Amino acid sequence: MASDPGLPFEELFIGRLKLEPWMAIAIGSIIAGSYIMINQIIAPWIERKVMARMQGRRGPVHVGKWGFLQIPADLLKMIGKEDTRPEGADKFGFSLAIFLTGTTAILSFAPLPWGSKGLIPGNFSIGILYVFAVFSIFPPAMLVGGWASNSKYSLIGGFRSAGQLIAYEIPMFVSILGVIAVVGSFSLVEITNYQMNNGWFIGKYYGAGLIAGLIFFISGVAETERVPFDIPEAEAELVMGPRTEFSGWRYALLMMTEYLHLFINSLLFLYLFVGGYDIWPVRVNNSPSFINDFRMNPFVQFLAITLKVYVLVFVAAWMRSALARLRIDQLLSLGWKYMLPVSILTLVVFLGSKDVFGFLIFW
Amino acid sequence: MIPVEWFLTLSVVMFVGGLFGVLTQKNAMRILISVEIMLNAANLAFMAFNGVFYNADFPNSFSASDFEGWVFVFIIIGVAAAEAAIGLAIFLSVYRNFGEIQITNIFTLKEQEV
Amino acid sequence: MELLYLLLIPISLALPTYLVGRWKPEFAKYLATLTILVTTIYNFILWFADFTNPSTNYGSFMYNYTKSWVPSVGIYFSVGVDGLSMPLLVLTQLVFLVSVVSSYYIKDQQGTYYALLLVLLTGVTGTFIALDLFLFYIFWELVLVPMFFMIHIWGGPNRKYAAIKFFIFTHLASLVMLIGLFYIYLEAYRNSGQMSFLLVDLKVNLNGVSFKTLALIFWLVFIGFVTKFPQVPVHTWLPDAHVQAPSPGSAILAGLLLKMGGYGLIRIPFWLFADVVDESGQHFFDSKEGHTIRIIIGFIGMVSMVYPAFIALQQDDLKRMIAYSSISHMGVVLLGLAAYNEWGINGAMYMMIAHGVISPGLFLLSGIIEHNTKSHTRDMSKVGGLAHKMPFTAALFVFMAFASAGLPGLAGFVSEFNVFIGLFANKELMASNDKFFIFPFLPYVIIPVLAVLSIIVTAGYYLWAIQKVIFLEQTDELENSTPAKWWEIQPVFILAIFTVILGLFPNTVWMVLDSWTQTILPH
Amino acid sequence: MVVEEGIQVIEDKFLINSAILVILIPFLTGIFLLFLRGLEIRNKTKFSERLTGSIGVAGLLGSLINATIIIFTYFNKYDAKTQRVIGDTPFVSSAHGTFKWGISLDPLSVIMMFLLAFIASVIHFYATEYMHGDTAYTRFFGTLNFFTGAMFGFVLASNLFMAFVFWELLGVSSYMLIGYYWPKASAASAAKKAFLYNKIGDVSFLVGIAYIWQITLKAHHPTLDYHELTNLISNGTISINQLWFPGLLLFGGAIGKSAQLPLFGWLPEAMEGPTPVSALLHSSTMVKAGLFLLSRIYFTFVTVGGHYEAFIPEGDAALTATLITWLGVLTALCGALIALTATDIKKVLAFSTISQLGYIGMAMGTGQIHVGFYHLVSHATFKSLLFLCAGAVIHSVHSQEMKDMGGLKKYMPYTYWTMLIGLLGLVGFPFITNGFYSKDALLVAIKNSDIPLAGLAFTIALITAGITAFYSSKLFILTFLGTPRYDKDHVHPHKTGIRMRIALIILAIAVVIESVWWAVGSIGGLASEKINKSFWNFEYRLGDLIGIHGAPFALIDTIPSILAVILGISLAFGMYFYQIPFLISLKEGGFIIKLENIIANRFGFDKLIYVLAMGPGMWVGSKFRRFDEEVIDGFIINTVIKDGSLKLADYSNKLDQDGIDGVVNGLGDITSELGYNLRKVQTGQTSQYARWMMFGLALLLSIMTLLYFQTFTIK
Amino acid sequence: MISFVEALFLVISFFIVFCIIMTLLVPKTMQAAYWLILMLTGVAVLFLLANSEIIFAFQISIYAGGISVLLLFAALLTQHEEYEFPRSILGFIKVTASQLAIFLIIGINLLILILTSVMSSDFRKGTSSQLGDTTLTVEESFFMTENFSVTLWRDFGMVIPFLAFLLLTALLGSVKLVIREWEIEDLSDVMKNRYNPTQEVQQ
Repeated sequence: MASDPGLPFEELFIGRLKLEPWMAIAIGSIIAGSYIMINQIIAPWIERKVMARMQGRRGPVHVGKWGFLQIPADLLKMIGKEDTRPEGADKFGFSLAIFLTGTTAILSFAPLPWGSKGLIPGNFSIGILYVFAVFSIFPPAMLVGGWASNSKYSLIGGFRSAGQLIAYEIPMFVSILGVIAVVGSFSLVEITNYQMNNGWFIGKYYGAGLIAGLIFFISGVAETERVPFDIPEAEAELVMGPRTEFSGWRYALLMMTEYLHLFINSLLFLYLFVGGYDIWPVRVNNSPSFINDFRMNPFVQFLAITLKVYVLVFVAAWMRSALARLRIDQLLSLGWKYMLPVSILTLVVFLGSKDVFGFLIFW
Repeated sequence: MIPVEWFLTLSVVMFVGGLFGVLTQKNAMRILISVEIMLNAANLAFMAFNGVFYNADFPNSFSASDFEGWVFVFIIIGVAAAEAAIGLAIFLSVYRNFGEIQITNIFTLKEQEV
Repeated sequence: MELLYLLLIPISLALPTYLVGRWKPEFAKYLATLTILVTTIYNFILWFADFTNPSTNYGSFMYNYTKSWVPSVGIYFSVGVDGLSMPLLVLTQLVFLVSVVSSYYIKDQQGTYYALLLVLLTGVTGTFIALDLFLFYIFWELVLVPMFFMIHIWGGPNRKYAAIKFFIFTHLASLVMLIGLFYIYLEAYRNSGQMSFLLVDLKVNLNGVSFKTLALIFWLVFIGFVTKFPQVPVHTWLPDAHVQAPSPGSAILAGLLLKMGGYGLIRIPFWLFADVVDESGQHFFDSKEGHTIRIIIGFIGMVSMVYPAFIALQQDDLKRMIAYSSISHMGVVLLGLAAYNEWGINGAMYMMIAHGVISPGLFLLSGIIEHNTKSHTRDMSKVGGLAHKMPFTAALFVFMAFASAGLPGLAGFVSEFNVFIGLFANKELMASNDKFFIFPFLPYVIIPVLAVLSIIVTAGYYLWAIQKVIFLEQTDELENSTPAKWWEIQPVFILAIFTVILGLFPNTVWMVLDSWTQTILPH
Repeated sequence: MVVEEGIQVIEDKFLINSAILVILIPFLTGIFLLFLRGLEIRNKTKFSERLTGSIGVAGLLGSLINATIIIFTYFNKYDAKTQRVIGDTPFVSSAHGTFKWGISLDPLSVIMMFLLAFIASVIHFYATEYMHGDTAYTRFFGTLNFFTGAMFGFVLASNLFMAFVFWELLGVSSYMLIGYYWPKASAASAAKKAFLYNKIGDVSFLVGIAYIWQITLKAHHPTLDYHELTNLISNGTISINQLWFPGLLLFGGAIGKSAQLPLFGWLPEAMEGPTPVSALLHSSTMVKAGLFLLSRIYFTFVTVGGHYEAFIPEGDAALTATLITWLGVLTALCGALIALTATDIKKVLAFSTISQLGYIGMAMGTGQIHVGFYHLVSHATFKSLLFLCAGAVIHSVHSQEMKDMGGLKKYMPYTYWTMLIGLLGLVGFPFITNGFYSKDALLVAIKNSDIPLAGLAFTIALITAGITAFYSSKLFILTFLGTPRYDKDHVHPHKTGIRMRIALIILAIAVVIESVWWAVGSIGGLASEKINKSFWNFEYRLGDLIGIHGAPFALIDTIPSILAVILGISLAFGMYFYQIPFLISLKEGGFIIKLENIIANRFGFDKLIYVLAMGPGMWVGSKFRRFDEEVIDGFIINTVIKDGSLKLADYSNKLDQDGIDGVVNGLGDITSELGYNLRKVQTGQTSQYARWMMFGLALLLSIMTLLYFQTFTIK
Repeated sequence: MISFVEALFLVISFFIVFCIIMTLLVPKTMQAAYWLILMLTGVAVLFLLANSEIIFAFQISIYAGGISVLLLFAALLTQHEEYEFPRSILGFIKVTASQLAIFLIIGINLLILILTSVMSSDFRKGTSSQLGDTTLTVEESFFMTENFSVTLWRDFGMVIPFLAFLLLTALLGSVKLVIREWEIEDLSDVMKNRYNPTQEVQQ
């Protein structure tokens, strides 16, 4: 049951402008890319503002209106800074790490739809699996980065971050197995349409959806090494973990990937559990018609997903200023001993539900 | 359309590259890496032949679908993962006992000098 | 009878020049020049007598003189000349005249030198006019001996290695060629029952031989000719031989010995197999085997055009650079043959003549430069600003370099232009898009494209050489160099005049070549 | 549908002979002068400059007279629209297709020849005084005559083969002229660079010819003749969709020669040559050769429509047209931008030439061949005038840098006024200059051509017009107006020599005549229809002759270009003459400086070509040389053959000794040794086992392939 | 001439061959490991060219993600002196002459065998493979992924449990081998002095 939407802005690009399909995809991904880049400027700004407010200070004000241009100013400063490479570092490995982290962060935005009829840069049949595949390149990149920068701190940081990433990939994936099994397809567009028709997963299956969502979000935060879990980057002990030796534009790129990961993690959580670009939690067939055509309009869907993402960015900033850092053994034991079994449990509940084995009459 | 010969030529080149790696490298880790290359060569060949043998001219073609090329690749990837895990574990234990994993210096499985 | 004079006068006067040389060295010089002058004038008379009216058919042999030599096996002493060999014969006389005059600088053992020169002249003339395979092979081997001694005795510092390498290379290859020749002889005998080495008989008797054996013969003979007419895999003897040979010797080597390879390649396979037709009426070189052969020799031609051009960019020794450039020009000849249409083959033959006129000039010039530098070096980095001290030599070097780089209005351009037209106009080379095993992905059009691009590289290294050697400030090497003496510069001047004549009025020679090619091309 | 089918070929012996004379006279005088130079060198004397100079100018005057005879007889005796005079003799004749020497007199070639003859003779006259006192005086005039002969040959050629021959002769003569001061290292390398850039173009030209020959051969009518090719197209034997690719390749040749975008690096360096050479070769004649070639082979990328504008067929042929246009536009823009940053007066003019060439290329691409030709004519006149004035200025200030000029107005009045006329022409000052009408026709042509994104091309062309206005007025101010910046004691600017002044005046008069003629033609054309169709309206008349008609002249079309020109001039005057602080700060702003040095090194094209051509060339060369010496010589010959044969020799003699006495008692211990050796095989080395296994596999595989070949023959 | 997809294939195959050469020739093992990662991603993109997105995902996640981390960890944890091939071409040929010969023989024979068998006409008719077919629409690529999982479960049902058990045993086995239950004493003497170097300094 392949979903209807094929290419980005299908009827606009293909219908009216009669562009080639590949051209439509190219322009779609350019728009999506620039949209993400703009968000890269807004998200860290919001985070710094929110964190500052929470710690009783005003955050960046000097550059631009309300300090709005602080992030681009940082970016320019970093790009201007001298790009040093430690002596004895492995030349190619050093830039390969940067290359891999950078590209994986950006590539993983391809399958994320910004509205069912509107902008779908790459409607792959393996949407979420593609994101995880691209995400799985991150640990080796960290290891190579750590090893290549030829310093003890970055090597240990590399070990720790690789260990943490692998540890939290498993619960992250298992927790969404349920969602995929219910919807029957990897494509995010399919999942969101399903949630539009039968309600968001977060509220379904008697709380199992909520728990699976939480586990997914927490392991997402761990994946992206955000505060409660940023052991590899623990300022006190390991300076910046595998990223210590990168300076200048490389550091800017790594900062960008950090926020990109934050974005991907929150977007995935939204698409899989909170109904993606769907503005109204109630199912399509029992919510009033004017709301339906309101939520079906591609532009509204686009706005919806953006607003939701910024809610989660606020939550991330909130976590950053509120929570303390875990020790490495607590982190790993939480990951393997608690998160994994609970996510398998939610998987069992998901699979047991009527939708998957509904054809077995006794439900 | 890419002709099948090209895929096959590439897979042969990769296979022979991996083979060359296995034969010449002295370090166990490097040999495992070259074996990975040879496995990928096999994957490529399977991918190239996917869906080729399912057609009317081959009356006795046993498979009902034309994706068994992919299934084989799927299996190989699984097996390769298992093999890598076990191989590296063995290397670690060998490393622990011999202090190094240079296969030229580890030859206890040898016929004793008379 | 006429050709006998050309053949016998030099060989008969070789011994007397040696004796005169022992008695009074200068006289040997004059005697040799005199003999060669006589044969050249006689040759030009023959040319203007019979080879100027466009109506005669130059496909058939003229001045034919056959006498049976060893009747039991069918070996004849037969000489004759046709559209292909006459221009080369005239070229031989011209180049020998030029090199004899420019070897006046040799002081030690002049007698032997000029004697060897005359023997060499006989060998080369014999190869071009022999109409009997066996006789052809004798003259082919005869050429090696004097050349070997010339390099070995009067050569440069590392002459022993170069001489031996030159000898082994060409000798081994000609042995392989001998097998090929015998194979032709036996196939013709088995096919027709007539035992004869005569080219004319072989051409008839070979009709009906299977194309597979013809292909094998072609490859055997091809290896023999290709090493002499150096193509890439077997070319390394040429740069060493040229660098170490005395400049007149290397002029003859470049001017003529390379052409013997080309002549043999056109005469034995292309001319001999021209009338062989298989049952479906297809000529040999249009059939499937012929097609593969043409693609392979096209590829070899292209490689030996591009590969030495790039190496020449890197050379510091002037003579070595010119040697590599002459390999690259010989690549054009092979490409012409691979095209197998009238422009290709005419262009190839015309290239042999044009290169035969230009490259001896370049070699003699580099010889002049070497003799006038303080430490007898030819390194382009050391020798600079020649124009200041030796303006005529500099002007001629620039002229010859541009001729060799294929400036229109000069001989090189006509042949290169026609070979490329032939290559692009050739249906098999251009149209076929089934890939061949050499490069399974790229279609054949890569051969002409890469060949054409190498023209830029040729222009590049010639200009770079001109800039380093001729222009810029004068280096200390040329302190006490005086403008070149008459006998050094005049021969090159004659060659320059011939380049201009062949460049502006090619039709005189082209008409002869074209009438010959029409006879061998299938219509 | 090509308008050519109405053309009638005429054999007029008198015209053809005079055309041959036009080509031959400069060649003969050139060669004669070079011969004189030979005599000079041999007996260390120097012929009087009057003699050699007058021989050179005489050669040119001869061809000028012949050219005028031809142009008048041709246009009066024959109806230029439908009749062409063509005569040719075989050069290389093989059975199927012959390459011919051929002269073709048709409107384009005749006008171009006359223009060339006029400008060349004026420049020769100018050079007789400019080169005064130079040691190699005779060689200069020899090569300059040789060049003009080659240029005539190229212009009058009736087929692509002859065009190619003279095309390369142009390259060689430009090499000799740029390298005139050959002891100077920069001149020698500039000459080499110019020749190599042209050679790249020539190679693509050659491949284009070979393609056309192949296509026509397939149509059983092999020819390279322009006239015959147009006939073949008009009667349908070959279609334009086959010819677009050779057209592109020929345009490749034009890029090399007429310094279009990627390959324009050589033109600024060509300024190393003496100024008359720059005036003749590198502004008015030689660089125009490529674009003239485009106008000769327009049938490869344009099907000429009868009425309003030329159709550019969609599909492949459109690609060539779009490429030519867009390359032209970008060259114009780049040329103008770099001209902004140039400080050397000749470099500014060189870059402005590149930009104007881009303009002409743009017009040719849109299919308005006559508009391109129109601007080509006007540009030739005023640009050669500008170069000559620059020569005069350099002669009096003894330096080419604009920073040590200034205030020369009162010392050199003639040059001042002639330079002003020339610059007005270049700028295209509204209504009074020939540049204005030809540039306006250009802009109209690009605006309503159906090249994709024509609007954008029009705006870029407009911006370039503005920038042209800016840098020409900047040049004018820095040299003539303002305060003198040269150090007084050394430099005494003097009035230009008498003969140079005459040359300047003649050319200035030519520009004025053209301006008046075209002004009357265009403005008059608006008023009465008769003038519009008559001889006066040069653009319409030219189009009518060739069979392509563009949009008629309309005032509203000129408004945007007028505004651009006025803006450019006022900005330049504000910035340089009145030194307005705001504008100065604009010029010195950080971002502008950064932009400036990007533009200054020519957008990195030279570096790009160096990196692409020289770098890999050398690398590949060294790799081949290493391979050649190390592997072929080193490995195959020395190790395999030499050592191999030596080893073989000593092995055979060892075998020989052991063989005789070893046979009998050897058998016994062989078995035991065999056993011992076999045991050694179990070395315990895993890689050893792997190698044996692989050896077995290799054996197996080779057997399989041999078997395979036996049973299956390749289908 | 060559189509875009074929050109893309050529580029990727050259990239892959380049990575392989680098993996073999590069001095350090870690470098060889990350060149391997690049090669694996190259092969994954080739799978994309063969229109199988799911296999692309498997390849990237398991090979380039999982196994490469394993390799990197193992390379870091084991200590080994880096063996480097001699720099000049001749030295390289001398050192690897015998393997080079085997390597060439096998390579050429394999190539000839496969290519001739593939080129033989009866095989040619059968190719229905969608290698490099760029005309597939989004629906068809969805269909491909679904159909693959259907084939996997219906025709090759036994594969999943087989793989599950294999991976489980591998997991447990490797953990058993690697886990550190031994004491330093029963290490080999070479390792002993590495972990707690004896007081007197080794000469």
